[in-house]
Amino acid sequence: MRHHLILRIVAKLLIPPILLFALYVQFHGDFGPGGGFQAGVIFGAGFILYALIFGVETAKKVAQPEIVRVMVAVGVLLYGAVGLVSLLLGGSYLDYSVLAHDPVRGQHLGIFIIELGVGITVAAVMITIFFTFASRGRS
Amino acid sequence: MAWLGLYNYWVVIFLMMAGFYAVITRGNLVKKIVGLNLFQTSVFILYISMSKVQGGTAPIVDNEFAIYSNPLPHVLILTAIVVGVATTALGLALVVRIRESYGTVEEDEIHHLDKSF
Amino acid sequence: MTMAAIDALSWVCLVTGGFFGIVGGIGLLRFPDLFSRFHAAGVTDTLGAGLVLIGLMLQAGWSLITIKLVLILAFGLFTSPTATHALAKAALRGKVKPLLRRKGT
Amino acid sequence: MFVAATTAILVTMALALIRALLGPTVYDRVLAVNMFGTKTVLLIAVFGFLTGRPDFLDIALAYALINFIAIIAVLKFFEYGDLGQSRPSRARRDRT
Amino acid sequence: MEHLIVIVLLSFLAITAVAIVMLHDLVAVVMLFGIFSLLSAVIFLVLDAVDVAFTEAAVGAGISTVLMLGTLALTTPKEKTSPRFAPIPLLVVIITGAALVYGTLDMPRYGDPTAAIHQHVAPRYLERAPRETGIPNVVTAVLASYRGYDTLGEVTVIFTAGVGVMLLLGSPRRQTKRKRGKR
Amino acid sequence: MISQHLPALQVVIPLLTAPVCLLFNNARVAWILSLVASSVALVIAALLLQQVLTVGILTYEIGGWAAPWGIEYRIDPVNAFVLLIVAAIGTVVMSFAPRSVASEIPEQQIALFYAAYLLCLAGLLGIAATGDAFNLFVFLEISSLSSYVLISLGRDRRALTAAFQYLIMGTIGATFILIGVGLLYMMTGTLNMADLAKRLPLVADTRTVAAALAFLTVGISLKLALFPLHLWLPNAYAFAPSVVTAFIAATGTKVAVYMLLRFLFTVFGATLSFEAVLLPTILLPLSLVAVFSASIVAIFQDNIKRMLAYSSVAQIGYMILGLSFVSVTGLTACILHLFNHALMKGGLFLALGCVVYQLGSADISKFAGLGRRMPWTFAAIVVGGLSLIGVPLTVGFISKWYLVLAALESGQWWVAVLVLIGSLLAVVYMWRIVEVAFFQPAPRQGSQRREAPLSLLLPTWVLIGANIFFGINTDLTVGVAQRAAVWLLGGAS
Repeated sequence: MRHHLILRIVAKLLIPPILLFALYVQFHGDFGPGGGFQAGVIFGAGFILYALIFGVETAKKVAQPEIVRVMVAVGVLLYGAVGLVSLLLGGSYLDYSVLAHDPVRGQHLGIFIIELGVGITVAAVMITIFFTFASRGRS
Repeated sequence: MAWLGLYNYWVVIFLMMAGFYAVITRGNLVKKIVGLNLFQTSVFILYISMSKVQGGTAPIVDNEFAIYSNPLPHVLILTAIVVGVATTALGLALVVRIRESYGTVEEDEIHHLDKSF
Repeated sequence: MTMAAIDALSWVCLVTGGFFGIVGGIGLLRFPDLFSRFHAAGVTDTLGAGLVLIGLMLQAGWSLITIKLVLILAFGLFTSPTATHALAKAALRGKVKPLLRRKGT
Repeated sequence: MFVAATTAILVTMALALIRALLGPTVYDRVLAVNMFGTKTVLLIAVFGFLTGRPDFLDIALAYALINFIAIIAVLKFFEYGDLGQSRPSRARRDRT
Repeated sequence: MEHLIVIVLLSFLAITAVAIVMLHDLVAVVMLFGIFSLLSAVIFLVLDAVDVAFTEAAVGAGISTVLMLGTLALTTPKEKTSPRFAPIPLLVVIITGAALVYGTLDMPRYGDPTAAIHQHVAPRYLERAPRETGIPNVVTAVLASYRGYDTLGEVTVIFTAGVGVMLLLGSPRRQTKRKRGKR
Repeated sequence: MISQHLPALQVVIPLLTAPVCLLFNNARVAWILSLVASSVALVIAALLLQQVLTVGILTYEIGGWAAPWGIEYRIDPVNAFVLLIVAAIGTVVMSFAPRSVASEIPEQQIALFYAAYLLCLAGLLGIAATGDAFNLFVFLEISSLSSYVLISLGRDRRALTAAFQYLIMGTIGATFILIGVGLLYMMTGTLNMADLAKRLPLVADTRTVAAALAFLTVGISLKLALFPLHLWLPNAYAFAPSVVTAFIAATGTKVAVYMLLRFLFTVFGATLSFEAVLLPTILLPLSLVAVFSASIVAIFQDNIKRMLAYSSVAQIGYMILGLSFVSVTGLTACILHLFNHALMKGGLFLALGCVVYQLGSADISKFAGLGRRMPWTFAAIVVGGLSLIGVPLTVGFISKWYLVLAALESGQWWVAVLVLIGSLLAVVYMWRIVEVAFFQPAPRQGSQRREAPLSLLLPTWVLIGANIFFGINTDLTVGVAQRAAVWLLGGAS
């Protein structure tokens, strides 16, 4: 969008707040509305905006497809790993209470980690999907 | 006034059927996906309608409030929305591929091409 | 300023904001061509939204809520004109001609 | 008083919806959708106050951001015929 | 007031849905679907489902619209008008709708706090979730802890979508019948 | 310590192996990982079945929350058996996979392919293991989404349209299931199946529950391709990659039949659904129509994969027929046929995979004279075909036998006659293959066509051999199926 000067500048201004807001939603989900999924989508949307304005090839330099692809897997594995750890610590699968001495703290910790896993996977998948759609030329 | 308590559900059913109709009658594949989304979103509204409690408020516990709406349907629908997006993304990816190999996204033209093939 | 004055002021803001919103809506519906509709939507959108948000801010007092409202307002002030501007530009490039005269005049 | 504001916003939404249905050009629809989006943000904000839970403003904030992205995507689609490139593609011009 | 808002919004939704089904301009359909999504998110909010509203807002208005436009950019933006009347699908739809309406007749009334759904499992969540998990947002607590396994499934679904899209569109296309070569 | 966590590990291991495949992004590593994950799943399933048969039902509270509040895995004889079928087919198919996949799928996509396969496996296992109605929906979607993708990877472009059609039909089905589950939840306030079963009788005569039953049945019928709703299946099976066809044909619809069994018998309870809504009067005729119409259509197919796909629709008809008798013998027949059909269709589609690997096509016109050039492959097809027909000493006979017994037991001797006539139709379409492959001369120029490599033949013959083994040694299958049937009808196991 070379000739859209205003758009480019406004987008540059907006993208940092969008990403910050995504982090806020990620970590504030325990107290208000929001959580990993919403945060992931908003985070991904930030990159989508960047790719829309500056072109997908430029965006790929920022979010390299190989790294994004790894992130897609990392989120799920993080989630699953919490389950396996709680299993090894003597609880049943995904029983966060055993993660810390105090069950409530354990729950809190577990929820924090799995929400992070959700957020990572969702953001990475959203970016991947958009990039694959957008970089496919018309026939 | 008893029927008023069901009015919401009936409108939601109308929405669902509009989406369902679009899915099964429209020949355009993108339109089918949109119809599918319509159908699913209306089912979500059905679920959320049943979670509402008269005079209740959002289930974020706070000392000021005593009555909360039912949180469980919300949880289910959060998951279902995600499933819906995933389906949409896959369906659209398929549409793109179909367009690339057939040159069209109209169902009857695709059938025609397959027959003559 | 007393509480009552702030309350009244916020009411005024909310009502005028709502009024501007409706005016913008009518303009969007009634204006004859695309570009005048941009005008109706763009101007009153910002003004109406701004007034309503200011009205809410006055209700909320000094708190996190006000900060969020300010953020929403700031975003609105950035994005709404940008979107309208970009849309108008796109429409011009997309060969939608502005209506310079009414038919018959 | 929130009631009055809510009503006004709902009326505006209705007007914007009619414009979105009527068209006639796609740009009209985009404009209407944009307006609808900003009014939704307002409605959510006002509704939060109406029910006494204004901490839901996060959603309004998210909307304000997301709505913008959707509109930019539409614009890019119109002008470039494509979401990925950074300059207009030829193919778009060929089509009617 | 809440009731009134819901009824008005539902009417908007119904109008939008009809328009989506009728229109042939797919760009307009996508735009209206964006409106549909916005409206349903507001309904979720009014019905106290804030987290759902948030998700629908982020997904429906943002991601879905962008994806659909991306698809239209790769296909065609006009639906071929086929004015054939399809009686059998219509019949199927009417029967399905009638079955649902029949099903509603014995439902608890909208918002009725004595309904079974509000008596059995949910009250325990509302009572004990904040204490057991230390999280005031009961939806997050149920989502992440009580029904955390569903959420693992949810992440897997998204992961599946990512894998699927990569499989379908990730590799360069096989038929090379490009009309505009890179010259 | 591990043994008590088996129900969770059953599903979680394949599920978490999928992202690992993506991380490595190497075809060979991905294959090894999937083979290992499938075999581990098989071992776990065998252990679970053994535990269930000795100890009784197993429950596992995921997340440590008690049943109606948390999600529970509940393994009883029925789903232990289904888990075993799915995991076993998965393992055999994976040992078949590497060559076949390498010949049909581009190199750089193979790792992703295995990831999708593992997700599909995890989804199917998850459906079978869970005791929670909504969790079932989630895992159903995992398996469905991955199978749409897997099907679309076929080389023919019609694979894409087939996958799309399946996606539309499957999503409508899943949404119907979602509506059904929602209505049930609305009336009872719970999602746990055991809890639902307890609470449903209180509201059994409401119209809402009837609607829920209708939506669940229709939704699941879409997934299992019951007669008027089967339109997605033939194309999907015909154009998918060989490995995918073998896996999905042998497991996907079976798990859907299991879902129907689970909802009709465990959740609604035999009395409620069958006496109140008279499902037998709807399901029984539909299943017979399915058997006949699909068998007749199968006779006229020129693509053998498509022919066998129609045959699958017919076989699903037999399963639903067994179910609709609502008797121990009928259910035994249904569950037995579920297992047996997985064996025969798995074996047949793998044998076809060998053919496609050598020929690049499954068109009957290319089969001329192949019987002598590929003797082992075609011997497998013949044995599988005999099993499909229901000749004694094969598994097909056992399930047909119980089906006929159930029909006679219920006094509907004409149904028994129809079952036998249906088998004759299977003779007709299988004979077409035999005729072309063995009695038509081979074309001159096709001399380079040889027998398929051992690495493909061996897994094929494992399944075909199982057809004969379980046809002669019926203790295990019939024993488990009977216990499962008794369990479903409410008796103690």
